[in-house]
Amino acid sequence: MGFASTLLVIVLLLNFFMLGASRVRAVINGSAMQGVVLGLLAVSVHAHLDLEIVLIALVAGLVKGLLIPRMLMKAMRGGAIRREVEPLVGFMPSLLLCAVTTGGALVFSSTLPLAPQHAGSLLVPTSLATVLAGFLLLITRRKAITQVVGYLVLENGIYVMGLMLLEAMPFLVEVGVLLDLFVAIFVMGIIINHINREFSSLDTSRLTALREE
Amino acid sequence: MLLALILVTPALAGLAFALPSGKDRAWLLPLGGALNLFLALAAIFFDAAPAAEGWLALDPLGKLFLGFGAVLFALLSIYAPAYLHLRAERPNRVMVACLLVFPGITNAVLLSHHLGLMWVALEASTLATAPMIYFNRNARSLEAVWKYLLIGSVGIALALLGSLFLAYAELHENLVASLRLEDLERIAPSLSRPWLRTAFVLTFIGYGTKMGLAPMHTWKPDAYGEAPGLVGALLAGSMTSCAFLAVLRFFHLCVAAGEAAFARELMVGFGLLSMGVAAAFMVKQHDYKRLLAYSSVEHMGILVLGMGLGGNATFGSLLHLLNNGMTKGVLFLSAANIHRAYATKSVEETRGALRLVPWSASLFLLGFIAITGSPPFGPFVSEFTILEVAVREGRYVVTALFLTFLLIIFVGMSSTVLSVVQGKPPAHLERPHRQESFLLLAPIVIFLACSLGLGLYLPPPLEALLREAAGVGVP
Amino acid sequence: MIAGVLGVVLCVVVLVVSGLVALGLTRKPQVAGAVAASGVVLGALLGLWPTVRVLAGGASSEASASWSLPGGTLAVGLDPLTAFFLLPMLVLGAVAAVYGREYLLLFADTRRLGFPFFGFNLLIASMVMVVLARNAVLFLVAWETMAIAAALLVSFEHDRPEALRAGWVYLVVAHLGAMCLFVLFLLFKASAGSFDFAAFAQTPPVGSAAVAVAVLALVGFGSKAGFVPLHVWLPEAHAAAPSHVSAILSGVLLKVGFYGLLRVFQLLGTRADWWGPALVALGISSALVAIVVALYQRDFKRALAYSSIENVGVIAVGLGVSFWAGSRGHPRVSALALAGALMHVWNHAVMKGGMFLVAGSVLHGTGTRDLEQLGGLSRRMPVTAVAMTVGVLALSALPPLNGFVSEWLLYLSLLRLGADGAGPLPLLLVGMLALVAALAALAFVRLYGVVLLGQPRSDVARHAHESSRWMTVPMLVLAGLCVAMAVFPGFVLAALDGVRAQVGGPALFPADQLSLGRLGAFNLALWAVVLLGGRLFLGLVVRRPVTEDDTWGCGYPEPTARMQYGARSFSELASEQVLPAMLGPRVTRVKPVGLFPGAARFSADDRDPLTRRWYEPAFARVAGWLASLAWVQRGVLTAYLTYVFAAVLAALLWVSLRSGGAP
Amino acid sequence: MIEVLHTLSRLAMVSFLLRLLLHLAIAVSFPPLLLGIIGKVKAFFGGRVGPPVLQPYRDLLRLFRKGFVFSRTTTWVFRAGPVVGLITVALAMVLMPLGSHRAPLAFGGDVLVFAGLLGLGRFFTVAAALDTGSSFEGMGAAREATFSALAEPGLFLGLMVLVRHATGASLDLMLSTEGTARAWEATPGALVMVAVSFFALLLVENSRIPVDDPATHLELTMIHEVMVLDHSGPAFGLIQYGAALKLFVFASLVVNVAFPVTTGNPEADWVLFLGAVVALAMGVGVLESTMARLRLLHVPRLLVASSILSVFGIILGS
Repeated sequence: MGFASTLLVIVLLLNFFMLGASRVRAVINGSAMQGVVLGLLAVSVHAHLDLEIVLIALVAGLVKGLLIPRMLMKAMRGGAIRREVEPLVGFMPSLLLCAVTTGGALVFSSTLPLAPQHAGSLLVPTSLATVLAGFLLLITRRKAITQVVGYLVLENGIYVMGLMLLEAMPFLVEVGVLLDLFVAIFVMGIIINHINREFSSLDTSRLTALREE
Repeated sequence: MLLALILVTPALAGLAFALPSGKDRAWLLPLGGALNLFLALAAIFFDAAPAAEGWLALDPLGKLFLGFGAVLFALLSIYAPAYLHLRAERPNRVMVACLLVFPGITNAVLLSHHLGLMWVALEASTLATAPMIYFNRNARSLEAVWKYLLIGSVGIALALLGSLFLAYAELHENLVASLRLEDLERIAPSLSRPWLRTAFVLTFIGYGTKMGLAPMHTWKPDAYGEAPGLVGALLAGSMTSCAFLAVLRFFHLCVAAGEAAFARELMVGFGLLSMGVAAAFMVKQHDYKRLLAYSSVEHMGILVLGMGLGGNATFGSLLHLLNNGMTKGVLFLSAANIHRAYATKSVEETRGALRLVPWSASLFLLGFIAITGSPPFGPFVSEFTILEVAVREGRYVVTALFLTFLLIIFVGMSSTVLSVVQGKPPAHLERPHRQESFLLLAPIVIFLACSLGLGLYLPPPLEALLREAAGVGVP
Repeated sequence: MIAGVLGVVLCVVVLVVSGLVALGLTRKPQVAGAVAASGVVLGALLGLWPTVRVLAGGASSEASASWSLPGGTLAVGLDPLTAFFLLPMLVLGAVAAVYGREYLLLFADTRRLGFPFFGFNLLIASMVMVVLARNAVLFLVAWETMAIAAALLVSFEHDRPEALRAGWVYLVVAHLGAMCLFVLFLLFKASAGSFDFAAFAQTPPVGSAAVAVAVLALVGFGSKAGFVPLHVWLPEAHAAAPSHVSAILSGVLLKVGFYGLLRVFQLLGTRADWWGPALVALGISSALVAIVVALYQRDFKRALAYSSIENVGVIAVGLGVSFWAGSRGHPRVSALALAGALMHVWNHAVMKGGMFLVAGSVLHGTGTRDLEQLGGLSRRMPVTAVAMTVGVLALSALPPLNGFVSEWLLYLSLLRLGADGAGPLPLLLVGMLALVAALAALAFVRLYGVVLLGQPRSDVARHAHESSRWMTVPMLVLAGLCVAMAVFPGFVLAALDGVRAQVGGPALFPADQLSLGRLGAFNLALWAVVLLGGRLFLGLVVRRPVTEDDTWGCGYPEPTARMQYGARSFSELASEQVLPAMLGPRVTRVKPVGLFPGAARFSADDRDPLTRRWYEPAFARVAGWLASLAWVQRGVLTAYLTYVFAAVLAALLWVSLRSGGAP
Repeated sequence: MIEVLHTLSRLAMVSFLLRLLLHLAIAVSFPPLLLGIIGKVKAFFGGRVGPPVLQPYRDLLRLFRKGFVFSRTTTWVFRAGPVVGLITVALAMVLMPLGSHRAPLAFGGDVLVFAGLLGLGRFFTVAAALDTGSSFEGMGAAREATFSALAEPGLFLGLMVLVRHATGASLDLMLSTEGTARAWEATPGALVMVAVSFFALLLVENSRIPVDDPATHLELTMIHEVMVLDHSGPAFGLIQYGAALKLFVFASLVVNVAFPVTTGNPEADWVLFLGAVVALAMGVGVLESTMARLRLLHVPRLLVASSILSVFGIILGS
């Protein structure tokens, strides 16, 4: 279990990294790294490896670690942005917030009873903390791409939760989930493209025409 | 047969993608609508057997939602070619394809007895509807679709997390972790309570986002406001009902697990909050399509409120789903006709529609009367049924809030609707400049007839189905 | 003819079917109008027979059929209470339909008439259904259909902003009332377990639920009847609606509110002590406020509408006094007051219905309802003038007309109460009622003088023309009914006996019956004497030399029509100097001052004082609060996502707190 | 035996008819005298000789011999005004007991008919004034209608006091000498209030000072007189006579309340009653001579005060 726990801590640290990074490229890279770590996690948390698990680990690592980051990189270059200038909430405060939510996740998950085989595992707190970190990215960033990364991180958190249920979940559903994720981000990518063309910017704070007066 | 329900219209979508002519393509829609309706009715009447190893099955709840969705889609598909003809300047390849995929996906949601599959289908429905919202291809619709997609995806992600929690609730008790409804319902009483509760909260908020419950409703006015009226009706009627069914599936598990009380409180709370928020934004609303969106928020609130009250209100809530869907059909489509005649959604510039487009305006007016719960239209019956339970159970605060919100909504909506429908049209639009064609009106009239019919006479087979689905007998 | 309740149901069917046919014939307004109007007349004839039979002491009848709607049964019934309200509906409905056909056809060139014809038939049909219904769901369906049909008829001329607004205000108040009724019937249901009135009567709510029911009835039905402060829809609606619809609104629809009250009180069974005083308080305040406001209205029909509120108030006072006196052991007083209230329901239907038809005729003849534009019409519209004379006298509660008879009963009840020594407070009521009646006379002599007498104040009045026979005959029919009901009050009283018994009031004492008969005879004699006196005087005029000249202008040689006392000047003394300013018009004066005065200006705002002072500011404030919530939806996606985030956190927190620590 | 009874009843009938005739004759012929008396008293105070007491009769006869002048503006309403005005007052008179002499016509609730008749008369007088289209007459009509509307509560409130001790709700029973005497015994305070209130009513309804000045020549300050400016000849005669009759009716009302004395002898009662009425008329004359007309806007205060007096009366009387 030691290896798995280390990986989980890495996942948590990457959350902080992404929230603290100002370069969009770094954020995307962080998410890519998280994706790869998650792929490794899938293999490491399970005692008996069977084909399905390996396959899913492979697909997940590929989609989250390679495919999606590449797509986002492309969109970023299209939008010609490098930095998250003036996030809605500054980097330090968002790091602090992340610390608070991570702590909260730890507390909350301690109230949830675990099955014997998962006793002592960091899976649940990591999952919740990553979900919350994804939320924080979504809430505190202006650039469309960073927000997509936020969504990706949120999904990563959920994936961590899913790892505890790999045996329980039918293969088809797992693949479906990953496919949906991919298509969702693909569609978001298309829209980012359109936003870029329409507004000549990827700054979503300009998207406030639809509002109540 | 159930598989066919999921696959036939997407297959047509493939055909639509291949067809070169936009005009011919549009006519695939009524074909798809008719096929879908035929299949759905056949499945309902002949009690189609479960398919795909029991992942797809048709229970009473499914029958109700399936039939409703099929009727709704069929009527909208009649309207669609005439509407797309009006918008001939816009390429419709993606639009038609997505429209045709849509019933297949929603059928998958309604039929699936596996919560994972249901989730996948719901997420797919979000993705399939996004291009439809972006039909107008302008900055506003782009903004709308961006918000829709992001909020919707986040919501649905939460629902996934909730589903996983549910699975863990089984695992924790050393049960086989399965997300098949039949298994879950059987072992519900022995599920781990903390996990179950958290799972319900997460899925409720997640699918509630998709339904458009406050405070997760924020995408709704934007999406409904910027999408074509046709799409608005589809979202407000069909998509929300799918999300509602998803909520219901989890709710039923809570009930089976003996954890209904907290779930009910949550639903009553969110229901009232949705009504209140909708009420606040419907007063002095300047955009009549956004008005309809807030009305949809309100009625989603009523749906979960009814479920939360329980008992006969469950029946009322399911009936309200039908009534709301039919009436929203009237409202969105007639609003679309008015929108086309005036080329603006601003209430200030839209006056005297009765003069300009008398049929659509009359239908819009009647739709408004229906949706605000006035007899003799359907929504009255269902709202009254829900209210009855609130009064009988002595929940006077709920009753008072319910009625206060309804009144505020009535005041706000009536002043907007009346000033759109009545009055003097702007001078430059004095003459009726576009004939209201039969196909643009007939579906609206049928929607209204359904809404009125359900308010005057509830066919006994339908009532039986509703009661079966609600799990309540004749009171 | 079908006797019993089914006859009336058939009447409803005929009304709806003929209305639908008329709607289908929208493109042929002439035919549509004929179909719709003859449908109403036919329906009324079908319905009259069973109605009159029940009023004449025939047996009540009920019918019921199952209805596949949650809680609904198609239960209908015809008892004296129903028949009592049914009769004016049918009579006034038929008369107004004949009048309305001609009236609406004037608009044939500019408007589509299919809906107004259909809507009128639907309005009558739904009103009939309201009083027939013996099931709450059926009742509510009919009730709201009635409200919607009426609201849409009110906004018939919706390109006029005031008509649009009138329709909106009416809809809102009607909806508020309907919501009260929802809860009212649900409270009944909660104790009876069924929505059928028969079950309601078996196990009515008790305790605080019964109080709630009564209060809701007073608000819900009271808003329909037009009690102050829920009357605000009424003047707008009556003024904006086509005149035959105004006649129905005022003559019958307001009374349906009383039907509801009486029906609910009957279903509640035991009578609470506070109903009487509550009705009296509502009634007298409505009457006083309304008549003070009626006094300075510039719009002919609005003035009539305020008078309707006043009359509704008088009816409520009568009912209240009857309840109160009944519970305090004054059966004779109770009987008189009840008879007065019930008779006033009919009397007001006839006289105010007639007056609105007159107003329609004036509007038709001149094209305006603005009193300051009218004047001198009695020369050019002689038949309308006769009908208006009768109507005005009746509404002023003056002998020898029917309005006086019912108010006579009411005053007499209070006099008896005084004679029985019932304490000073109810007796002061007499003073207030006397003030109401006197102000009503003031208001109506003003209307009469300003519309019919003097010189025309505008070109439209100068070129007014009399309406056709299709419109004048209905007016004369109602005027004739006013006279007949004044001269034969005994017949009217006999017809009220069944409903009197059903409401649970004592019968009029023989001595009072005798007095009532004598009053009828006196009225007849008064007619005879006045007509004879008039004849003699005319004889004298013929025999004496008669010179025609201009009106003596007190030395001023060239008086013009503009110099006459107008509507506002006539009421200025009363409503701006004497009566409370709070209820008066808002007057803006810019007087010429200084050596080189600027432009002087004067304007008087005669809108409803409560609307102006309470409702508009309150609505504006609430709308302001709600508008200040706009920041919630200010278009910022991150904010929206924060809401979702917050909702998740709040819900999780709530779950863990609720289940005591661990979720 | 039966014949005797018949004869007796016939005798009773004849005597009844004779008494009725006398009653009506007095009621018809006496009123103009009151105007004469008031005029005389005012002349006395003004240090003039004044017209003879019987001058009003001569004026009436003269008017009835004249022809008519009608304004071109007017319609039948203008002609109906004086006729209805007189008829209603005359019928009101028929309902009014004169001292101990019973009213010729009485039925339960006729007291309300009394008020209604006065209202009807006023309605037509006002309508006739408006029919002329003159601004002056319109002004007078508005004032008359407004003030009498405000006077109405006073009348009814006073009646409420009286009905407390009456045996029935007819004017005849409420103002009967016995009934009023009983009331004086039971609640003298209340009766004083009512009597004063009714006296104020008399001044208002008959347009006397301090409410209105019947002798003024400035139209702008008039109420009643300006309203009848356009009437001429016999029509004006009817109005003048009606005014006298109305004064007499109200004087009877006040006297009935304030002076419920009977000797038991009908003839003596007539003398007593008419004497009281004449005294009241003289009182009015004195009042008119010593007081100035109130400002127009102060009149309502007088009216409200009279109502409030009756309210006190009710409170004292119950």
